[in-house]
Amino acid sequence: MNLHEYQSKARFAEFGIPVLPGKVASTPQQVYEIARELGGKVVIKAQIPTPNRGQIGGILFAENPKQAENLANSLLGSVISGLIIRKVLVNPTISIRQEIYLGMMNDRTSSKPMLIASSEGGRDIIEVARTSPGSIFRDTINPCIGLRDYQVRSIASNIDLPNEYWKTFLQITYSLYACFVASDAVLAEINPLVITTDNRLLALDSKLIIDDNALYRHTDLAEMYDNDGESEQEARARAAGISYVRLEGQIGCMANGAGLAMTTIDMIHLYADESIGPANFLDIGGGAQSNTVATALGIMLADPHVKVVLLNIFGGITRCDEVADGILQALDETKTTLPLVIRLAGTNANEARQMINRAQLPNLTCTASLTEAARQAIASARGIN
Amino acid sequence: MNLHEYQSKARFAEFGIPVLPGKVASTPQQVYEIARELGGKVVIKAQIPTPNRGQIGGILFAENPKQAENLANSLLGSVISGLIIRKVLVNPTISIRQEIYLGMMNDRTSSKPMLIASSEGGRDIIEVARTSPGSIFRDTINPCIGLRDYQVRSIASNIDLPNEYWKTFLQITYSLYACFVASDAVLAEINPLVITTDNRLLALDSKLIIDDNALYRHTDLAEMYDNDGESEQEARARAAGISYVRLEGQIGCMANGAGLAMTTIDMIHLYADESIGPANFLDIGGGAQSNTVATALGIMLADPHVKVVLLNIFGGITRCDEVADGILQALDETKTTLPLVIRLAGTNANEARQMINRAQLPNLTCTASLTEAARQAIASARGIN
Amino acid sequence: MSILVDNDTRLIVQGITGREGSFHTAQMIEYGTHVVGGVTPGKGGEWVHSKPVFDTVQKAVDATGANASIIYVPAAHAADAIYEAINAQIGLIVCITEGIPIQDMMHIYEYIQYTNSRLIGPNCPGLLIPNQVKIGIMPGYIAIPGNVGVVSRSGTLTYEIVYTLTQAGIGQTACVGIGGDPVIGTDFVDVLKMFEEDPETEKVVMIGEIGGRTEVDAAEFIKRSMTKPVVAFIAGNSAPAGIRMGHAGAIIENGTGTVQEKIQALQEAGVRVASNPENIPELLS
Amino acid sequence: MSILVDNDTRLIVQGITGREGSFHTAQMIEYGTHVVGGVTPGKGGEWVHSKPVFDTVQKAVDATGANASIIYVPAAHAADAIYEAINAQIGLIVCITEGIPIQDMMHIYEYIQYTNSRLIGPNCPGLLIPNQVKIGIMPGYIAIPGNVGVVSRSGTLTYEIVYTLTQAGIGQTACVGIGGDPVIGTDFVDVLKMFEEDPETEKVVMIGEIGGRTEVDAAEFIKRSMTKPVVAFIAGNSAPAGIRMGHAGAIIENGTGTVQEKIQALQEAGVRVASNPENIPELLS
Repeated sequence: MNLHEYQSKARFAEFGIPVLPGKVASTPQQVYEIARELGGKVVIKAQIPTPNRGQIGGILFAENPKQAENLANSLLGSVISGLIIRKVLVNPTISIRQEIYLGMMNDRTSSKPMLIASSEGGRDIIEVARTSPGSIFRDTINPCIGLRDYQVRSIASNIDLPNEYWKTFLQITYSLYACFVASDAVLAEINPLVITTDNRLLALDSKLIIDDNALYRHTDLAEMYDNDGESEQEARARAAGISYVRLEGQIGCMANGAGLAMTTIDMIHLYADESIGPANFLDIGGGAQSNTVATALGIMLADPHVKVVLLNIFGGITRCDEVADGILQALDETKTTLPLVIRLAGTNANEARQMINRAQLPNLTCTASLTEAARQAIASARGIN
Repeated sequence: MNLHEYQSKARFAEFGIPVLPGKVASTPQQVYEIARELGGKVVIKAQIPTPNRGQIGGILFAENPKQAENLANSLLGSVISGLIIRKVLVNPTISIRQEIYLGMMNDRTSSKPMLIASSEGGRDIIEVARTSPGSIFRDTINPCIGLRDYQVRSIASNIDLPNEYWKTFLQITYSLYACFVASDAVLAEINPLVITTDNRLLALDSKLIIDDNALYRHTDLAEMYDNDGESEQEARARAAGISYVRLEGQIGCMANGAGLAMTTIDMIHLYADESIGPANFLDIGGGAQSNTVATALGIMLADPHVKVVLLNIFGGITRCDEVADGILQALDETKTTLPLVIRLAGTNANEARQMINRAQLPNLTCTASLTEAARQAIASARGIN
Repeated sequence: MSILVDNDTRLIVQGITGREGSFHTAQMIEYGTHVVGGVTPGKGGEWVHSKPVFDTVQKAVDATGANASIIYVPAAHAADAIYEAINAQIGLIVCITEGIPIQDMMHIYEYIQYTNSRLIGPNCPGLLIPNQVKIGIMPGYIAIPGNVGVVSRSGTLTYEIVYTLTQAGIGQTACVGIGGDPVIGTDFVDVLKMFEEDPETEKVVMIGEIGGRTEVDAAEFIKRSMTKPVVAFIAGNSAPAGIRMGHAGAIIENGTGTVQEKIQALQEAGVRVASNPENIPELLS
Repeated sequence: MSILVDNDTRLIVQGITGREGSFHTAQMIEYGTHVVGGVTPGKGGEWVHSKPVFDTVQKAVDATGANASIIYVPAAHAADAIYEAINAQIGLIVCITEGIPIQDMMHIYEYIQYTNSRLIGPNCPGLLIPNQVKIGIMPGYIAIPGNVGVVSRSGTLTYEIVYTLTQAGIGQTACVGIGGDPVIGTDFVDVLKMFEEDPETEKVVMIGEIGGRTEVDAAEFIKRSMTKPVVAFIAGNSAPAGIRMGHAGAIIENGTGTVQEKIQALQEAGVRVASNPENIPELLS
């Protein structure tokens, strides 16, 4: 789960990381008030999870509260990188000497948290990794021991941080690590961490991504979830525990298991030309009951781009008869006439096929293999197009 | 550092361990007031670090506030196990179904924290270990992983704790472990942890001993230090960083290093009869400067039981000339005429011996070996006796 | 008997009284697995499918001589269950549970290195030795005995591919699901090594996914140390970058972990990579 | 060259710019120890006694090829210094620092088991190979080369006994102070094993204290595995139970750890136990 910048910033501050005294606003009037409080000259930052907001118009500078209000007026409600801006963070401007990158993430290769720093802060770290990889230094943290002073000093020495900032840098890095651990984060990032012209270290941007699997033990963080920008279908899927991602094509795809769901999509890409593609990724997960299947189908059918539906179920924990039950239930509710290509295999597949045949719905086709199912769905989509 | 029961109790409560709503008092009047607040019937517990207080008159029961005041009046200021009672804890009485022992300590054999529990609570655990060792169950905790649920459940199952208390027992054990770790404790003990007749689990006694080496990072705990019962000499030694323990004999002993100091005492016991013994254990530590030596000597000489002084210094980090300087300084201040047997070896021993010889003090004897020094001190003590 | 298990494997089921645990215990017993008991704290003394239930793993081990465990307990308690199994000296621990927080798994990963336990999973379907042993949730009928070893990060996709093999008359020595999470106890290289050393295994099928670099590590291992032919399929060829497709592990991170990169590495290691999983039988011949 | 060190031992000093670190660096160099540099964070680039100072242990290792380290940093930073040395793959780490919190040491103890580093100490005088190498704070002149190995939990008592041997003309192969804290990196058994295997060592002197059961473990090891004669002295014979005598380790806990118990165990293992340390030379002959 991504936190907004303003939420991450509040969390960072709780853990003792020095941040700017800015505030979040959702109306131009609020922006005006905050700018006045902060002394007039401010930075307005769109609260959307996109790197390099500065380059794409997501960060604007105002000389006075009135200008801040006007800029906020144009920013709020506008769309950047496909995301609607509903909130902005208003910060005072400061004078910067140097920008540093400081981040903590889970490293899959070592299966350990990793501390990452670069003397080149302020840009997307992936970009820095491409353009000046030599400026980036990493160290893995043994989860049994935690971060140690010498690791931070080593990083400070490597990024050529002047000696007089080491003590503060140590504190900030410890705070960041403590926040990372206590929040069950998968990423905690200060980019940039700046040295101001009056010799302070300050976190200018804050980013925190929480491990969804750990939200059960962080109700405070779970409550911060902001469904800004989430479609109704995505919200329904999330509520039902279904993995659902909208794509560009016409074939609504549903499968049980992420690997199988990806493979189903891959099959469409493999056998279709460029004009035909999957409308979504949808994984009903393991052991889904009929109502989950019905919900999933309902979500897909609510998408007007969907012209054909492809269901690929390999029963294991999931029972095919439960799936068939869900399919029939959803079709009964939606009365859809869209062609449905259904491929059922595994646990209780025979029972399921019998149930579907018994329903005698003209728009339903059962196929034996995945290849056949994909080809059939593509053919149907092409016929409709 | 030992915390008093009432201090440990407050700390336990902070970590979520259920405790009684009692309060600490240092006057009978306060006891009266607290007893009234608590509803009249109370237990009065002497705040001294002694096991089995109940058996030796340190825990008294009162039926009403007036009786509580009277009992407190006799208890406060009295001496139990050589310790003056300056404070009492006043608790409400409760009705008990079962007493359990629950403790956490550092186990030297495994070099890990150890969880200890017994179904036979309420008595000194060392006594329980002697009389019914089969009732005691232990499990070591890997410090890299921390306490795990299954360990607590296993202990609960072993001590035959009824199932309905497991959940609360789990919480209490976690709280105790968290308190143990967060306090840098060497011992955290609830004895007894009781099951009340109304089916609650409650910590009836609280004991917390803090690792002295870790006090630098626990200023809140360090401030709880109560020098009740500490003699002026012990307080002076503590302030100067000197290890000082009063013993029963006449020969004041001083050495650098705990092993050497113990050996010095052992030598006296080895060569003296029962009438002669060491007056104290005193270790000036490593690298002591002359003023520490002077302070140490001053502390010993202030003890009226001391008839002879034996100094055994093997210079390493500690320089013998610094020690000689400290000796001469102290003798100059105290003008003592007691016999001093001095054994100096190691770093700058020759210089030191020259300094002492130059001072031409009639009561000073330098010896070459430890055996000789011990024999000389014993002979002097015997001569005086 | 193939890899990971043998005739002395004695299995306990952690979470045996739960809905999933109980269901799959019956399935495993039916398949022929030597299930000797189960563990559910507080339910010691009960019986499930004629198997004794214990309060702790240690008690189960003491009473039954168990040396393998399968874990069906909910995510919030699964890490604890794994530690309990490790500390009771269980040699093979298979964790089916999905949704264990990654920080818990990083701790376990670090800890288990220094023990004699092997963890398979979490978030995996377990393992299947056709017609002999099943420790997990794979449907038994999808597999037949043979000489192909199957190792996979995926769940149902594994069934799909194993079933495809079976329908083509190609039997398996073992089917191992290693799990799709970013931190897992046993990875491709571990299992490939076992297949390479297993005298019964002649060929290997490896099923990967987008995200991480474990397939690239596998490719390096295959190039360096494997003599047996390997056929692979990598799911997620058409997944857009950065989009999380169900699995915590299936994220394309920092420009690495793409299917293209993995396929290239595998092909350079001499692996035949299928673009359609249903073509794997052809590539094996 | 005796135990623990050899001609390739290249030592760095952690905390070299401090008062103690600097003083003992000079002493060690004078004694012949191959000191190749030192570490003080933030003072990289300086020089102490003509040895280069580095910001981190890793940088010191990279520049000097150091494989041993001695730690003189204050207690609050000593645990960190030990971790730093371990993670820079230093093989021999000697920690002189006194007063490290026991919980820090328990973490280190657990962690170091799984590395290739050996820790001596903390709160110890270090080690001395007479006329060859000194890594620690033992006064050099107290020792002469010979064939007796000395191992001790104590500090100055060790000097006392080594000096007694020297004055009696009995030389030493090595003098090792393992430290008096309740949690230490290397214990009696570890060093006894080294002496047993060391061809130059013919006899061993062991110096123990009240508290803990490490001398009892040593007695068991001696009984089981040692062929060389051992003479012991145990300090604290007259210490009252429960009284803490300076050392964190010297507590008689729960009725165990008494000197009597230790002496008995050692005598049963065939060890000659001295009641006066000045009698040790006689017992060795």
